[in-house]
Amino acid sequence: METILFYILSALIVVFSIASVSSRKILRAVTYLLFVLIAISGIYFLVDYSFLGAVQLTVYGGGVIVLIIFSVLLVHHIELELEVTPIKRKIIAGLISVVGLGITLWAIYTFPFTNATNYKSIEVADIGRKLLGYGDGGFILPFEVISVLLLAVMVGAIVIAKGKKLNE
Amino acid sequence: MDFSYTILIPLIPLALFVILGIFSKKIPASISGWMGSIGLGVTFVLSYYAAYQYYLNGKVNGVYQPFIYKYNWMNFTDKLHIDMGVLIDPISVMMLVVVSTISFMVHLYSRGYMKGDDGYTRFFAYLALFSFSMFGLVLATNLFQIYIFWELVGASSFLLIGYYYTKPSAVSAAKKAFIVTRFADFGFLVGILIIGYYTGTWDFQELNNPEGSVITNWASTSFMGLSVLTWALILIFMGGAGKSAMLPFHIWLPDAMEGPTPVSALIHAATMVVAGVYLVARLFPMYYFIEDGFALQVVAYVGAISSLFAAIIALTQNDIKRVLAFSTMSQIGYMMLALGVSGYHGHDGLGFMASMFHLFTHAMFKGLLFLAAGSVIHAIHSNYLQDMGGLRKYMPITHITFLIAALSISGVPFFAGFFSKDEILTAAYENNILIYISSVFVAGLTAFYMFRLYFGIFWGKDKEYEHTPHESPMSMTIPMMFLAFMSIAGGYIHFSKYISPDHMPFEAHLNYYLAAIASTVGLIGIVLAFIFYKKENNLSERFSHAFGIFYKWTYNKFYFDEIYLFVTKKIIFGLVAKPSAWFDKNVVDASMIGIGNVTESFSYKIKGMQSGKFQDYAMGFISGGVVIAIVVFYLWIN
Amino acid sequence: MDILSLFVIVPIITVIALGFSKGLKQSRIVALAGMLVQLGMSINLIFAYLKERAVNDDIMVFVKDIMWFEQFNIHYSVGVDAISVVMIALTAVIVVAGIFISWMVDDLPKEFFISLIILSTGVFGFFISLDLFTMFVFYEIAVIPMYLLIGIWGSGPRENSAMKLTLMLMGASAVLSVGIFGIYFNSNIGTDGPLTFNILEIAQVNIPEAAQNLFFPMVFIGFATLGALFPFHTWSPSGHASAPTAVSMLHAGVLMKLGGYGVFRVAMYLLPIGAINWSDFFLVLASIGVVYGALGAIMQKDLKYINAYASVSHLGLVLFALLMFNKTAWNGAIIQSLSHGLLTAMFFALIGMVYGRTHTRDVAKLGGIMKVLPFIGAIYVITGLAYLGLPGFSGFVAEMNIFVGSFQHDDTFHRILTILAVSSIVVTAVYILRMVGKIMMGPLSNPEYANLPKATWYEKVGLVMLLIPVVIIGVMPFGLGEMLKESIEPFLERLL
Amino acid sequence: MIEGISIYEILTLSSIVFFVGVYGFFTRENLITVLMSIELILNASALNFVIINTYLYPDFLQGAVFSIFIIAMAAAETALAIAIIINLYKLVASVEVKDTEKLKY
Repeated sequence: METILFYILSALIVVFSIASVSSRKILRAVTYLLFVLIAISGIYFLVDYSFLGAVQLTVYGGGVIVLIIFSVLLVHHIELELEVTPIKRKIIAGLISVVGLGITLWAIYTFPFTNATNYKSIEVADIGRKLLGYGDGGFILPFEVISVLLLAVMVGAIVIAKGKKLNE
Repeated sequence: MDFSYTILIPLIPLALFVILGIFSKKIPASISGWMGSIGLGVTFVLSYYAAYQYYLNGKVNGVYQPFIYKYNWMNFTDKLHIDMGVLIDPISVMMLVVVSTISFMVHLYSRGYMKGDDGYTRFFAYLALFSFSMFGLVLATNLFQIYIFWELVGASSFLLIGYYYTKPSAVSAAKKAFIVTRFADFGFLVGILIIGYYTGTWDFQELNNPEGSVITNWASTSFMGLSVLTWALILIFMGGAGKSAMLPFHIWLPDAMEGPTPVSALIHAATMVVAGVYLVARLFPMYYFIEDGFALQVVAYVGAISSLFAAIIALTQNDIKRVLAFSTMSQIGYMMLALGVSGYHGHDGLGFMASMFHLFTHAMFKGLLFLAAGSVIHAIHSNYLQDMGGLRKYMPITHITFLIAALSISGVPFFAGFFSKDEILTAAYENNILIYISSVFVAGLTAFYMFRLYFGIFWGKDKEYEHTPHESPMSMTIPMMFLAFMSIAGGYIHFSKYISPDHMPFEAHLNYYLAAIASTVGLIGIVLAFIFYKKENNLSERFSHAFGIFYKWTYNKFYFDEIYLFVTKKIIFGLVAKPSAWFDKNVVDASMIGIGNVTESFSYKIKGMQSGKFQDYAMGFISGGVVIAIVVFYLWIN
Repeated sequence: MDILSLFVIVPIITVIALGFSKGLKQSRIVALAGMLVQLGMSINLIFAYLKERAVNDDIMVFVKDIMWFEQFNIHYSVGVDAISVVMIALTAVIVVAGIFISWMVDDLPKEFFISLIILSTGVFGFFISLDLFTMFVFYEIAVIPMYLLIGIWGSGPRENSAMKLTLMLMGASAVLSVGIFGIYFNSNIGTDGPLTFNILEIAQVNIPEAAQNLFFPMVFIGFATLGALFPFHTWSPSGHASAPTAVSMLHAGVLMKLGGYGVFRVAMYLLPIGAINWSDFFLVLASIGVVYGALGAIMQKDLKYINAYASVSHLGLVLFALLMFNKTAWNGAIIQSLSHGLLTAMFFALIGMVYGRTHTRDVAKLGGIMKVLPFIGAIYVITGLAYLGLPGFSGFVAEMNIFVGSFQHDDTFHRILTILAVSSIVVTAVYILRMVGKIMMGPLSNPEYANLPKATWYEKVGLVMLLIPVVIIGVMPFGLGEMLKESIEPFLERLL
Repeated sequence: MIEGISIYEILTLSSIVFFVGVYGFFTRENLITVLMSIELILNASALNFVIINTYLYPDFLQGAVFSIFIIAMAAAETALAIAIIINLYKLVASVEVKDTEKLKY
């Protein structure tokens, strides 16, 4: 059951991600991306990491995509067709990607991963403790840094987006 | 005996040159002329004293001993070095007398001739420089010292020919003289280098010793069938031929007449041009003994051909100084051929003695001819025969002295030239009949063209002159009279008592039979000239028409100048120098610039990689990463 | 303070003093004072050297060694032998003469003199260095100000010329630095000591033949480019043509000598086997340069170009003589370096004077200058005659040493090249007399030239200063020759 | 741990997503779409963190924590990038990459 689900999700992810980078209608591309992100959150759910799945859904599906759609709407007509990339460039980029993918997969498949046996699902409580733990292996400092970063980004985004007025 | 005072003979003119040269603006003309004349007067006295002392007392066991005073000037290798010093032997003393006499006379003469000229002091400075160099050359103790002074006389000749440096023809003549002789000196220098390498010495005493290792071992190394030393001697003769205006290096001498006339008398008639003869005479034992005198034969033939060639050209020239120049060349050819046919021992050395004898008498009468010509030019301000005529009435002293000199050079009996020329002809007759015949013919030609000049200047048509010519001042006529005296008296010196190749006196007698032939030929020439030129008539034109093309060739000096011009302008400049300049600009420089341009255009090409598109940069980054990954894995596998 | 380091310190002090001076008058006085001190010291050095040599048998005397950069064993190491002593004297004379010639620089005088003196600092430093690395550093110090001097104070297409000159010399020094590092990394073969840059220490080591063959051409070309080796000479004509007078003087007179000096002191001394193996090849190049430079000079129209090509020819003769591996020829090479330095500096000074008055250097446009400027004309003729090797001047002494020395090889190859080189004296006569005859003699080409200002006192002083050593070497070569030969010997021994 | 699915399959998936993102990053001409490609890349790597943590080192939580950080970073980055894009749009009236080549030369 899970296997089938995984394959379905995988197929969705691959198909939509490709569609997302090749669609010529920008709003459709954003929609395909949304599907990809949702499918990835599905995988998080499959590996019993529901907290991250939820985060993925809310932050990406809810926040980022909406942000992107807003910006698209701000700067484009909805029906705008994207410019066609030169075919030469597509081929080169495709070639690099395929070769890169090949070498990565080759590396993955030649490496003998030893699966852990003591499988257990990831609890939200554990993650909370880990994130806020200041003992051994605690992530309180990065956590705080990320908070500050988010704050800074928020302020920065406002400042930048506000920019200078055109008449200045 | 002490001859160390002879060192003063070159040093006095040197001091004069330095003083007059540095203060040429400060010293007034009147003083500088006197300074030069007095200085040269002292050397004149010293030279005659040295000659008196040496010829009277210089013999030990009947052989003239050389006296050498020298010090080391520069060391090349352990063996080779240049010494500076004085060598007193018969020929150098004889040359001292010649040079100091002519130089002194020319100094005196120039005081009158150059009067009022801007560069009066400069002129005397140059003359002093020349005298210094010439004395140094004459007194040289070794080959390299001769070469040094050889170059210096060349340079002072350059300065003196180009004395009227605002005149383009004078400048080009000066350049020509220097470059042609420099080219010949190139041969001289290579000859010196060969001698230095193969014999290990440049010292005349060692080189010329007939029993010495140099002469006995001449065959040690050979090159293209001849001994290297023969090659060296031929190359050295090349230098001598350049300075003495032998064929084919004679082209500078006629042009050198652009210089002031006293200079022509001093340098281009009496002293510097005979340096080539002196050089061969200096190395005479080497020339004679090495390879059985092969190089000496070259000297003889070059001398004979030059003398004939120059005499023919002299027939047709109209510039009186040029006639005299070709005459000089012809007479030097005589001296060369005399050396060339000479032997070494005893009476065989007649040619050598005759050559030196002729050098001496020639210096006197040719110097006189030039001074007299200068006197004429001074009076009427023209060099050309067409502008002259009937001058005997106006310039009696010049007339008489010129006549004496002309008789002397034509070999009329009882004049100096007769005796010396007769010795040369005798020597030629005894050795090489071909050269003898040519020489006799030249003697006739000489008489003819000299009297063509004489009649053309002093007789012929009575010209109307713009302002009446008048006799030159005393300062000019006194030296002329002295030289006229020498042109007669010089012949009565018994040269064979003083000068011979082996430094041993011998007895030379007049060969009356040969002398009669030569004088007759000379007289025929004079009579012919009398018929052609005594009165104004058109005989000469008819003759020149009759000879047609031959006359034209002769008049144009057999087109030697044109050939040289062609070789230098077209071949050396056009085919070598210009292409090499082009090559430098368009190949060497262009390839250096090309390297720069390629770098620049390459950077323009790869500049596109900095497209500003972050995607391109990322693409480069990722593909680089991929490539590195591939390489790493590849290495990892292996 | 040791006697040699002063040669670097005095110019530095002068430069600092120049920094505080204002205007032309002050700066030229300061520059002159500093360089006169330098000249005095260099004359003193000659006598001090002779005195020291009498009691000291080392190759180098007055040696002083200070650790500079310990990690790579780089020292500030100085010492002199007769060759460096005469080179230092030459440099001092030319720098002082150059300051006299630039007495009236009106454009940024302070900066001009500063650059000039920095340049000379590099040259002095180069001549006293015993450490390859410091030598290289001084070499670069000498080359860089050139760019500024030509680019700012030059004439004609100066930016282009300055760039060409600097790029070519920098390219050469890139090759040179590879060669120097090649020597450095082979400097402890067989001793197992630390790597060293010290010339005297490296000379004790036998660098393997393969390494010598590899690095000799690099070091040789690196230095010889500065000495205008054919075909790397093309920077010099355009560079000289654009450079201001004093810079041309200094450059042709001194800087180009660094090439020959470096070849002698580094390439041949440290890589003797490489030198022998490569000598035939470079000998051909050098003799081509001798004849080719002379022929090139015949066809030039610009006075400075004529002189630049003449320098190619004369410095070709220096390299030619160095490659002959013969004491006499080497002696000649060093005297030729001195002689050419002085004479070419005189020529450039004279050309600068003529140019400054007539504003043209075109041979075709000049004529009859001697009538108007008798002093300059007379010196021009004398310089010309000295340049073409007239006895009594230094050129003759040098050339005869070179020719006699080269002729001591008795194989056909060397003989032919020697005769080829000797033939250059004829070609030299042609272009010198053509130039002198055209511009100095003949009728005045342009009536405007009739009232040119006469030579001023500082020009006269500058010229006479240069002429005196030329005549002294030419008339009395004996002392110099002996002094040099003694120092040449240890270098020659390495090659035989 | 997903039944019947080994780590290889999931890593393959993430790699494919990653390189699709890379492809998009290279070929897209519009800044917003480029940004979307970056999201794909970030997601792929976040996925990797989680998977490797779950499959190989279930005792530790670093991978899980890091994926949270990545998502936070991605959100921040997106916000900032969109701010920049909008500002840029104001300046040059375009969000095409070719109009933003001010880095050139």
